[in-house]
Amino acid sequence: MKNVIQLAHGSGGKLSHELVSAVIQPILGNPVLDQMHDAAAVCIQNTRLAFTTDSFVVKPLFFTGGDIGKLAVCGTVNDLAMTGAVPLFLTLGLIIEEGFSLDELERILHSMARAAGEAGVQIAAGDTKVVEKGAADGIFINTAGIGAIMEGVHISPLNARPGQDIIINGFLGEHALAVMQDRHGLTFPASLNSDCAPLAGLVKEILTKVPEVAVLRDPTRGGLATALNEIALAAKVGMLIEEEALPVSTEVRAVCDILGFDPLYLANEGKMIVLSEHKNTENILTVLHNHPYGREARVIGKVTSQPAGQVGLRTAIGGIRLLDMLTGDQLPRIC
Amino acid sequence: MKNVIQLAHGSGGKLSHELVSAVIQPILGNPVLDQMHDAAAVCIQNTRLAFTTDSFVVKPLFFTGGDIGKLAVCGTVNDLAMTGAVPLFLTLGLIIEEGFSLDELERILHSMARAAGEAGVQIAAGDTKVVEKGAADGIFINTAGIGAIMEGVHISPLNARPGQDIIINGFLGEHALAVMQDRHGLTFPASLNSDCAPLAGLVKEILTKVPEVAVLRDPTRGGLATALNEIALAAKVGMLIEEEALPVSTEVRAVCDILGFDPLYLANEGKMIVLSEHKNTENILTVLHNHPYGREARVIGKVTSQPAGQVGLRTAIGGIRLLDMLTGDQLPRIC
Amino acid sequence: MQQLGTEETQRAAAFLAGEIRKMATRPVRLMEVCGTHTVAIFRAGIRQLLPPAVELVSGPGCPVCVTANDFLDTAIAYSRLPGCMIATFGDMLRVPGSSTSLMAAKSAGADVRIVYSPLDALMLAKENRSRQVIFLAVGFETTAPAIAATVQAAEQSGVDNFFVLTAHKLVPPALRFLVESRCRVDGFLLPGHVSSIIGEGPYRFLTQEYDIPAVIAGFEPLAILRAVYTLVLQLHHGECRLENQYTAVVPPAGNPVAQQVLAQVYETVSSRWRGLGVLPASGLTLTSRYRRFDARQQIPVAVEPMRENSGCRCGEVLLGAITPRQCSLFGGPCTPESPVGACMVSVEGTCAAWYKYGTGRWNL
Amino acid sequence: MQQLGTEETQRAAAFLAGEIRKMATRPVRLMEVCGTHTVAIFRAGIRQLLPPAVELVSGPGCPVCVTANDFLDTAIAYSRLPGCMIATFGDMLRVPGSSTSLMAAKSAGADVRIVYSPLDALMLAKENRSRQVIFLAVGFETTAPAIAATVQAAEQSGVDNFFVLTAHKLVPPALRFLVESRCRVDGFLLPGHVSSIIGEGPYRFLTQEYDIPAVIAGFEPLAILRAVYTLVLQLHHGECRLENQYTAVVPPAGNPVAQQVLAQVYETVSSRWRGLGVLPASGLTLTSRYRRFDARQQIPVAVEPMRENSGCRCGEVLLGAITPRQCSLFGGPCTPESPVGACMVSVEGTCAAWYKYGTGRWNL
Amino acid sequence: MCLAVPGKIIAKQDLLATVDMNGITRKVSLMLLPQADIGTYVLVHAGFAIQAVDDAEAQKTLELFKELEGYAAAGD
Amino acid sequence: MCLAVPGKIIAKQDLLATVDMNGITRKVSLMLLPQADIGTYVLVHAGFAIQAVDDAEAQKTLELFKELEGYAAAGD
Ligand code: SF4
Ligand code: SF4
Ligand SMILES: [Mg+2]
Ligand SMILES: [Mg+2]
Ligand SMILES: [Mg+2]
Ligand SMILES: [Mg+2]
Ligand SMILES: [Mg+2]
Ligand SMILES: [Mg+2]
Ligand SMILES: [Mg+2]
Ligand SMILES: [Mg+2]
Ligand SMILES: [Mg+2]
Ligand SMILES: [Mg+2]
Repeated sequence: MKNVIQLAHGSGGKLSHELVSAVIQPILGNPVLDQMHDAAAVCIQNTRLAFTTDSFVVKPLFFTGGDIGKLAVCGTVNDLAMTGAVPLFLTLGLIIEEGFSLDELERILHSMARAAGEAGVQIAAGDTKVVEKGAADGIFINTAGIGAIMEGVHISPLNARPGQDIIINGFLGEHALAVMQDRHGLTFPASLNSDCAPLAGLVKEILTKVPEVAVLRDPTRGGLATALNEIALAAKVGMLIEEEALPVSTEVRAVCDILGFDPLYLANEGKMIVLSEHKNTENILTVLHNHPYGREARVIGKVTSQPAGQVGLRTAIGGIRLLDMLTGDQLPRIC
Repeated sequence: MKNVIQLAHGSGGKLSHELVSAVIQPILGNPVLDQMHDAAAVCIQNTRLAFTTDSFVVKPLFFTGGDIGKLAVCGTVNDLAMTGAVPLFLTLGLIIEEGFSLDELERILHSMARAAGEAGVQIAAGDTKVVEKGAADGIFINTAGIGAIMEGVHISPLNARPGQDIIINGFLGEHALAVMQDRHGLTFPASLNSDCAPLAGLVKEILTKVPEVAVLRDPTRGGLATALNEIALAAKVGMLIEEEALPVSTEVRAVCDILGFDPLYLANEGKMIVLSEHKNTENILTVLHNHPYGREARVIGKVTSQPAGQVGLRTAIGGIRLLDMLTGDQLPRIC
Repeated sequence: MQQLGTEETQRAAAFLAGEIRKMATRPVRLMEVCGTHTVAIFRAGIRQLLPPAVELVSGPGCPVCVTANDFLDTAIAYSRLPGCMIATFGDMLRVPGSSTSLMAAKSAGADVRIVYSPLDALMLAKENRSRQVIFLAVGFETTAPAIAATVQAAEQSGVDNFFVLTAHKLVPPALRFLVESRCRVDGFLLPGHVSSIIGEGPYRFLTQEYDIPAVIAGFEPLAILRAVYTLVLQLHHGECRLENQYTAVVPPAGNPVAQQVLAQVYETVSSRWRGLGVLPASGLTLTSRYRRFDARQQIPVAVEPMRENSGCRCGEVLLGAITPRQCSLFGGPCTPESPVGACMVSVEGTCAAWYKYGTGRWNL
Repeated sequence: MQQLGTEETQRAAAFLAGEIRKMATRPVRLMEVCGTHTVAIFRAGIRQLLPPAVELVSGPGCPVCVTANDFLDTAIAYSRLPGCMIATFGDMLRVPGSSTSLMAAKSAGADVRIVYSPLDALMLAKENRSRQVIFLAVGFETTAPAIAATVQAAEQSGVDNFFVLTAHKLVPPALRFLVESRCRVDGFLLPGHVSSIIGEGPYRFLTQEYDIPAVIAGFEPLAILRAVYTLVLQLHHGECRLENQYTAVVPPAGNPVAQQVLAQVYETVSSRWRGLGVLPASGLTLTSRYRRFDARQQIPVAVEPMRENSGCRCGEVLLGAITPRQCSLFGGPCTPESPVGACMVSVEGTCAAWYKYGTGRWNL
Repeated sequence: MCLAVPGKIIAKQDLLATVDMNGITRKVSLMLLPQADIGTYVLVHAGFAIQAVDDAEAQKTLELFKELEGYAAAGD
Repeated sequence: MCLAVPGKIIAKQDLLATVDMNGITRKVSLMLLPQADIGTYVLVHAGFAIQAVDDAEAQKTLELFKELEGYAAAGD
């Protein structure tokens, strides 16, 4: 009875207060959270702001390389960073199924605290709802975030221009497969971890050195192919990607071969696409290669003028074909 | 197959894009949402900001006087307003169960659009997750919001001081009972509606006339009693509430008598507590009485110095007793 | 129906309180037997209007509080049986048994439904024919006839998956136990709604055998204050009468139809009261005719051995022998959020009322 | 196992493409029968390396595409039966039947599980003894032995709640139908993995009876290019041979154990192919010995009348008679997000491959 | 001990009455009070009418309180 | 038509093998290839080993491609 979340934890009464003061505050607390105001008053003068949200419903909750808590921080931090913002504050919305383990909740919150620490963000406000057994699947997490956009930085998918280099910071598809661990009887090697990471520090370093970066985007759900298409569509440019340049690990390749997946459509949680003029590429790669989240960074292609709104892939044997957006979820297949 | 949300609507691929562009954008769209950036860039120079979040898991989704969509906007707008902020932008996080009716989703989104329009806020960014059948109960909604705190306004529960008047803007407990419609075989009269309403406009009017208001709070989950206790605890003051002054409708009283509830612990979604020096009371009441959400406003008690951190209630027959926080949810009872 | 205005009420209350104060020349202990009276007294702040000499103590009149752990343990065991659904009044959900509560069992996946009426539980049985629906039949004479009538309705409609788990309690035997125990009670506020079923007769022994004045009272603050006034007045004048001040719903003979239904479906048995032990002829069980609705008889289940929470003094509290404040756990380890004994669970529980309405932990 | 480096691969590909170009003096139509070849060709951009005279057309080699609506309708009907659980390869989920898909049925609450192996479906049956687990037995000669072996395993372990709903298809009868139809095919790329089971023999009629060269090929881009080169070379020199270029996993006799299991569990029946109609001896059904695992025989279900999607030209696409671009619905009303015909559903479907990899809607 | 509220019978079919309790209505069984008719007030507990409310007696109680209040007002 | 990947048998018990496919392992049935032994490569499809991979033949194909590549390099 004591080690599970009860309905009363979310009823706004004393148990809710206890949950906040005895569990959430000691782990995530900071001067802003501790105000316990209806809404956190965050004052950032003279600053352009980025503001975003994401809900996290990943199963399993814990996977190699991360958990739903780390993901909930990194996801929103990265979305902020992708606009050239320095993430500052997050809100945290928990929807918890009656009977959920308090231990697991604490583990998740600890993980959020660590990720928030690394990303330099504070949880500024929160909300907990508990729903009846069977009305949710364990826990769902929403985070919203605000950040201050760096001075002189103007990131937008609309900035994609022909001639720009397309850079990725590392291996593809690892998050999607890490959360698929042990499904379909497959056993993955220990080396296959989610890439889940907060990229805010890395982005800040890049933008400090090269403020004129044109586009940033994190290829999460839908994968690299979808993210590239989104940019191409928005900016009405084409792209040409070199298949041989794409960083895909042997393990990811192997799972894809077995289940019939394409790694270019698999979700990443610690990856970003950088578009910038070719003259900046060396500077950007230097920063990337000196950062733990950019060691495997490389140029994977170029922005072209044609065909507008579409992405081409030059294959290993030299053919060029369309690289389309994801349609539906990838399902494991045998044919 | 076409009129239900499918897994692919949340996969980040084309159907997700379609959902956004064909359903969400036409209803909630605005220049900020239409950017379709990783995070909305909201620039509010020289302004103190309020930032908050709430998740909404109400069942039934539609009730007399509102629905989950209206609630999701009003809840966060009101939380912003309670800090003396003018709410500006919301984020919207949808967690939808596979198989959920698209019609109902649209109904909900329309309702959000209406409420957002009335409250003067824009949906600045959003996220949709779809979970497997059985992994959620229809739809859960998270909203986060930012607002600019009005100049010269410094609202905080810490501002509660002995001698201040305690004002409520209308009848208590209506939201909680409206969402309980038809449970336990009870049939409510048409006059019993949720009080769900965005209070931002009303708050702005009050603060324009009386910027020195000390405390605002919306007595939502946990009801009036819990909200008052939170303030008393935070500011280390006492309070004395007059039972006879508490606005409780005959219908709410009747349901409470039948099910053994106390209206002071029932959730409200269009109510606020205003604490201010007695000299401002007339001005505040004048604004309230001229506003549709304040017609039944009245003074319900006073801040006292003792007993610090506790709230007293002077009963109809003249006794004074403790008015405690809510413990657990109120359950219908027969004894 | 007509009602008194606020100011009229206040003036009437002030008058009664004033009269009581005038007569309170020596300490008197009055017991409100009924938990609904207890709550009304605390909610209305009646204690604060009384002089220190007039002490109100609470009796064993909260059906949740007097229900012993073994009943809860059995209900929880049933809730965990595959195929079983528990239907219960909301009151029972949070009550701790020997090691857990129905609420916790529900959180862990048991199918526990809150109903407002036993007829709603019967409806659940009709809608879930493949399940065994077990209704927790708690309550005093007010509630027992409703459940008895529901059992008869189940029989008439041929429902074979509806069961009751009985723990009914009877008020007069508890009163007799009380007055024979060593706790001094100078006067009784008798439960208005129990009386509306059983009438005045069963209380006569209080005045006739034990010389204790008693008043059948309603639940409005003013009605309670009037009853207190009447008791103080009788004691002041050395009188001893059974007075019925709730004549609007308590005819002298009670409700004969309800009494008849009760006698058809139930028979009297000895019963375990929390803290008081087993009292003879103080409970109800199904007569042999209705035995097929008896969960205990029809659905075998293994129940954990009963353990009482050590340190809890519910028994003494229920007898009015001590006030909750005299229990060392009160307000510390034992609070409504984390109750040790049943008296801290129910809104009607004496310890809960003391805690919630501040007596013993708050003074203006 | 050793592999070729990127640059070596590119040079080898360039060499083969160059040779093909040199020989492409007259138009040739080569058909890759296997959907996995189709996808590999599109993914690797092989078409873009070939001269316009060398046309690659796709055959009926995607088991999802050739499955007729009545099978899907039956599966969906089963999925809605209380107590039934459908286990299926992921491929089948999105395929439209007459009025809906399994995915939609799942969204509406049907219990549909995706498995990687038929043995996983058998495991589901063991873990859910109160359910009837129906495995959708689709696939060509590669997949059918695995399912046949699973049925034998079910028999051995005494599982009585595991069933298969068969829609297997056989490749050689379809090839014979093809070459006898009016569509011109100058050479065949034969399916490497089907061949690893059935061996070389069943294809001999192509060269011997119809004078059409054929190559059993692997799935690496270079292997496909080599097979195309070989076919073009044969045609250029007026030769006609069956060549096995996938000897690493295709022995001339195939897999005799698999063939035996297949013969024990299944027998040949005529079968409906989407768009092609019913072809004699082109499908498999359970032999009488294993009939108790046959869902159709054991579990009665009402199935809606089959309707074909009007306007869909899947049949002609599967015969190589038209390219998807020639279907007026392609890319308009029919896209992978909202497929009209099955060829637009499966990743291996010809229409889907054309759409996804851009042929017919994209040119750099 | 036992929450019960008065309500007015506004409809009745066999032993099932619709009772209006200050604007809230509910189906209530008359199995324990079979003689109750439309228009009368009954005491409702757990979905059953358990007693009829005696109007005259209720009025008497009210009069008594008014009387007391009168004493108090006079005493002021 | 039929996705199948090669993998190496790294353990075997009766007709159940553990197969390593480029670092990913899975239990694979040998019902269709009962003679396959630890250390050999097999082609895996739908949880079954459906063929043995003939190393020598695989090597031959590789050699052929190298040869072609040689022609191309020479032709440059
Ligand atoms: S305070 Fe708690 S432990 Fe003490 S008597 Fe009351 S219920 Fe029992
Ligand atoms: S494009 Fe669509 S409708 Fe046309 S043949 Fe292909 S699957 Fe059928
Ligand atoms: Mg976002
Ligand atoms: Mg994810
Ligand atoms: Mg994101
Ligand atoms: Mg993103
Ligand atoms: Mg909240
Ligand atoms: Mg909030
Ligand atoms: Mg609510
Ligand atoms: Mg709120
Ligand atoms: Mg609030
Ligand atoms: Mg998102």
